[in-house]
Amino acid sequence: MTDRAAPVIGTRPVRHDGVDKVTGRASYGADLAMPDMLHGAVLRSPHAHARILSIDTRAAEAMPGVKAVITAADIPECFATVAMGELPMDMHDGSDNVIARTKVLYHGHVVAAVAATTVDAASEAARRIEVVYDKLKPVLGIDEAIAPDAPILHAGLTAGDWAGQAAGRPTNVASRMELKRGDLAQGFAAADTIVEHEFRTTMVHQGYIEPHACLARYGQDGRVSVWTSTQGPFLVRDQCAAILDIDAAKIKVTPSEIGGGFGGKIVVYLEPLAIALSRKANRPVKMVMSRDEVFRASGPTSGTVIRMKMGATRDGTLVAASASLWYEAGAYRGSPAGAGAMCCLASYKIPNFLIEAYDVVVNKPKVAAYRAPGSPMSTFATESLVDELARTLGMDPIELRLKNAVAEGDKAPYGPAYGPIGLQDVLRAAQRHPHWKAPLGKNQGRGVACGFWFNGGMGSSASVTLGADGSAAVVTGNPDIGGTRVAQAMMVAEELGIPVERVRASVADTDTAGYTDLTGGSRVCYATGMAVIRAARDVRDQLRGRAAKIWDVPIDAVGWDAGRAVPPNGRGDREALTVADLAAQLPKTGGPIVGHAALYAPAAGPGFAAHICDLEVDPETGGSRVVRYTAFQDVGRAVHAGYVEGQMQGGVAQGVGWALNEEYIYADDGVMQNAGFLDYRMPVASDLPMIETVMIEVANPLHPYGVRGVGEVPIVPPLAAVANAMRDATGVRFTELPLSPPRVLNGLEKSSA
Amino acid sequence: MAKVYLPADLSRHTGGVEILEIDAPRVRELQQALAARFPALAGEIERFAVAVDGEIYSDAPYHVLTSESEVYFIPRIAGG
Amino acid sequence: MPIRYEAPESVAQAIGLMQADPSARIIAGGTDLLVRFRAGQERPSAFIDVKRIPELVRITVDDGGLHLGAAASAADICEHADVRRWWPGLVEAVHLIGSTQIQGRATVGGNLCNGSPAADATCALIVNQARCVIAGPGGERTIPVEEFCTGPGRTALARGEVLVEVRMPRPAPRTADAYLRLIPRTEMDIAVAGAAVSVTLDEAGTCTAARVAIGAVAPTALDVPDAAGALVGTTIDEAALERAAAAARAAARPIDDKRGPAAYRRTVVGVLTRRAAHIAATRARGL
Amino acid sequence: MSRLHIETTINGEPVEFLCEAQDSLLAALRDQAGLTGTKEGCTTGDCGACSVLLDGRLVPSCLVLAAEVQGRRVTTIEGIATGDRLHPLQQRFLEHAALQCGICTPGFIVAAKALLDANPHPTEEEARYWLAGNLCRCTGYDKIIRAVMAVAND
Repeated sequence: MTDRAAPVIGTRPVRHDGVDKVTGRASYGADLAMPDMLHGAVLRSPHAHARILSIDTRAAEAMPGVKAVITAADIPECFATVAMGELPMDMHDGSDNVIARTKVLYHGHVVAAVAATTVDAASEAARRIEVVYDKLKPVLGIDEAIAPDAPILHAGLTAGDWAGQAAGRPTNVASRMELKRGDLAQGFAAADTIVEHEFRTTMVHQGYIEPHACLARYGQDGRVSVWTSTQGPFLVRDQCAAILDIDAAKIKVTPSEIGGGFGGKIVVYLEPLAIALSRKANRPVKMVMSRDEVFRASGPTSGTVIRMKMGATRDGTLVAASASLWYEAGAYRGSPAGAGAMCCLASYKIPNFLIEAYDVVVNKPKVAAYRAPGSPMSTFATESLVDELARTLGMDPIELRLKNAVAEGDKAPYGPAYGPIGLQDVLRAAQRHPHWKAPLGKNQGRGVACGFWFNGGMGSSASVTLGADGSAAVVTGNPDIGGTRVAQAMMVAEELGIPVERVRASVADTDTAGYTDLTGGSRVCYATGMAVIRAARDVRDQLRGRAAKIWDVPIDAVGWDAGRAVPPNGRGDREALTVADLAAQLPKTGGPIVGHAALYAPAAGPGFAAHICDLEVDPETGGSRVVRYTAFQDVGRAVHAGYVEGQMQGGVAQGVGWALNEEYIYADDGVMQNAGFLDYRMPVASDLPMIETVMIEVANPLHPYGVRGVGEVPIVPPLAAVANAMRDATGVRFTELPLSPPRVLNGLEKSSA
Repeated sequence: MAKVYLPADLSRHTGGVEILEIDAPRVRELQQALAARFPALAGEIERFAVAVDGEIYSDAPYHVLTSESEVYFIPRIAGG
Repeated sequence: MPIRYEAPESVAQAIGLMQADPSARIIAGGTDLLVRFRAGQERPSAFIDVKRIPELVRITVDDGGLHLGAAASAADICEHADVRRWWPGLVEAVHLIGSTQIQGRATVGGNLCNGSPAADATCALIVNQARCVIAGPGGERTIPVEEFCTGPGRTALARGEVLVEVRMPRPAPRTADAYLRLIPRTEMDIAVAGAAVSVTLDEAGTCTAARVAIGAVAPTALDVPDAAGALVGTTIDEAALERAAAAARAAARPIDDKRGPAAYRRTVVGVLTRRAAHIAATRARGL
Repeated sequence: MSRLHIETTINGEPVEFLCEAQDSLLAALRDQAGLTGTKEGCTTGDCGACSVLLDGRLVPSCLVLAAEVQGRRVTTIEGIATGDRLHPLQQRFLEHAALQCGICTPGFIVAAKALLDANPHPTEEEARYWLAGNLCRCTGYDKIIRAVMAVAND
């Protein structure tokens, strides 16, 4: 093997953690076990909205094998906030969501937890806990929540001074935000065509295949160890510290391999309970959610009601838009309505707009982040209306989008001007692609839609250790959900000029890794990647120092080229030294070399995508399926092309599921009717065609290689791409998701009546 | 003088002023100057992320500003 | 009391176990029973595993027709060359029971005993004149399959009785069947509506006998003689197909639930009946 | 409480374990036999993460009682490779980047092996329908199907 590797970035090496994953050896959240371990189970509320009058745990405590029972009384009331990504999270709500104190706010809300010697004993004990409730009427949707006589979820939540709400009155509308530009009335007055609809989407779930799972040990020295499947081990630490009022320095969180997250494994659910149970029982406690619990009581994303209006002049120039976005937050405030507002017009230059976004509490699980949180729903509205405008004006829908598409220097709806972005390149690539002009079969239709996501930055750390054999090990604190370790190893290989197989990448616990924000926001390859590159360059500079020592020249005289320290000009008597050469001499030249970097990456490098979807509809049953799909995206710079394509394909599949069949179905009493994979219908292999990907690379100037986030953008366009294809196939504009067969047939019947 | 842009949710506290110029060495001093001029912004403005010349930070009080800087206050967002 | 596991090796043993303990439940594939058990909806005192009883896992085709052991797996049924040859509609229906993994476990006997109105196999069994062979403390009895399920989750089995096998006569010449169902996805779902049709043609192509059964649109799978009657005496042309579809819609008594609204189910069961009849007729014409 | 004593063969090795009547094969594999490569995604037979072969037949181990495997042969993901030589499916999954989070991967590989054992040269459509009982939420199935088809076409 030569010590000099070819350029690594852009290639497709086998991931380093791959063999363990294809052979079943990789250890996920539920795969961990400890000697003397207990099993935890929780008692969940059978009501969607009720006051807790009393809890009697005596029967449960008396059962053989039961070692601890806890209720909210075992946990101090919490008034802290924790920085969750960019959003400070109110841990009073967070704590109450983990275990209800005075009121249950959704069916499945935790009321008590048990630790016992077996899973069955813990579950049986939980069933024997007696809770007396005062049942209240549940609020299950936006319309009910904002009705004048709506039951109120939180007595302390009072209305702000926005229109339609009497300030100071108890309300379910937690907040309102507004974005505006120009003069709306003037804008619409200038429009030749105006389209307007009300759009509705339902609550949907991330659908990660691995249920939440953790293992916690509260040591007699007060030190806490948590092993858990999470996107953010540091955030788990900080949330648990706040909820349990434990010094964060005493909590060590070790992330397991993670079986999917998509934003849903950031907030803690089980971890504080497992710690509290372990403290009480003085033994390690393992907790694993069932799939039913995951659906009922983790963090899906908002159902929405969106009223949007857009105007254009005859030549297709968008001149005005207004929108009012209503997002369900679930049981506690904090929906992604604001992000929905900022994203929905991000693709277009619109001189006049007004967007209002409302955050509404309802008796459903508290929403969590889900891949580009807030953007898919509001973009569904925008891209449906843009499609309508193209039809009304008789314009090609890509042409109309290109005419209005933002480019570098244009201002985003949330304020600042964009740097180099790829939306226009993406649209041109779509227009040129054979898919756009391919003939359609009977009952088939084609839809196109764009999508935007900010992409995150935030804090990251990395260290790179050089081995005496010239290999390298890189350590970060980001759980690897989709191939980030191999990407990090590639960056180190690229910087040091060694083969990627000679770099090991690992994810460390919170005591070992430098502070690193979550795996989310499409930030790992970008922000943590930047830290990895800097740490590798630190190693490289130290290696130059060692070469300088060997050659007895000043360090500045030592160059670096293609993985080798190069001697100063005119010193032909000295041979360039490879990484391996230098590594072999570490003990003689000053000892080990470790490179470090810690940084805060600004959020920038927004991602844009355009998707083309072909749908075939059975007009007699309303059934439909995607028959062809092509996703175009500005990916900045693809580090590992295979995993970038995979992000795009996965986002498309999730978005298609959201568009066609996924939905939370509630009965009037607030009980979810389809809390399982049988009736929560995520796409299966036979539902989808191959998903073609076209990567466009417009370098992000903030990253040394031009990387920009890629993971979230691809879930944004599919909702409208599918709905627009449905419109094309059937002639009917559907404004409510999902486009399940009954809804489609109903729409077809209505339109022909 | 840095050019400062306030979103609608902040300009509600400034009597409708959306764009203004402020001389401040860093983001923190700029926030202080804004709060001094519009007392209702105190406690509100810190809840916003800040974009300086297109780069968005959730919290960057010591970020240095130049006379050319464009500063936007924007709502914070969470990624999945 | 801990739950017991028993694996009888003869029908007599199974009957004895079931008679002795009315809270015991027979487990064949377990694909419904274990799901309900894990959800806390069912708490049997014992699992009586009948898959070690030879008669219950046997599949034989002879001159008398098909003997289908109640606990034979869907995968075994679908791989059986003679079953595939003679009863393509039954194979279609059985093949639709769950995923490939579920196919490795699920059984026709379980599909019947589970008593689901949406069971895929039931309609196909009805149109093939299947009969259920039931063994019990009082000996063996045989009933038409359409009498086996008496309501959602309820069957004609009495205490101590075990469903041993399903028998189907060989199809008459120029007879063919078909089964179709509507699900939102392409796989994995429970039928929103289903329809099975069997037709017999004479040499001129006129339908001399027919049977139509519809599923997921009533408390049990329904035999729809009116729909069959609409086909008999015709060449199964468009008009006959439309009449059969209308008869199926008229017979349906669907409910609204998470899997579909009643009105939708009624509409779709007509579509499925028409399409299944068309496929069955096409198959029969090719024989 | 007397537990059931089960003797079976897992990945070619004789194995004995104790279980309760209601324990699933999945639980026995993970908790008794220490074979955690078989994953739990739902326990209702709807996700395929717990796929194993029982006497060569693909089954969801969550819906098999542990007691049922007395005297039978169980193959899990840990038994797919031969010594340190990966099965072609495992190799192709790696080469095609057919896994992201990897939690569904063991189930897919076991199910795909059953497919190729039964039908060495499936069409893409046959592969998709055969694998419809294995949910993947990360990949959109594209690269998984490509990996399986690559082995089928080898």
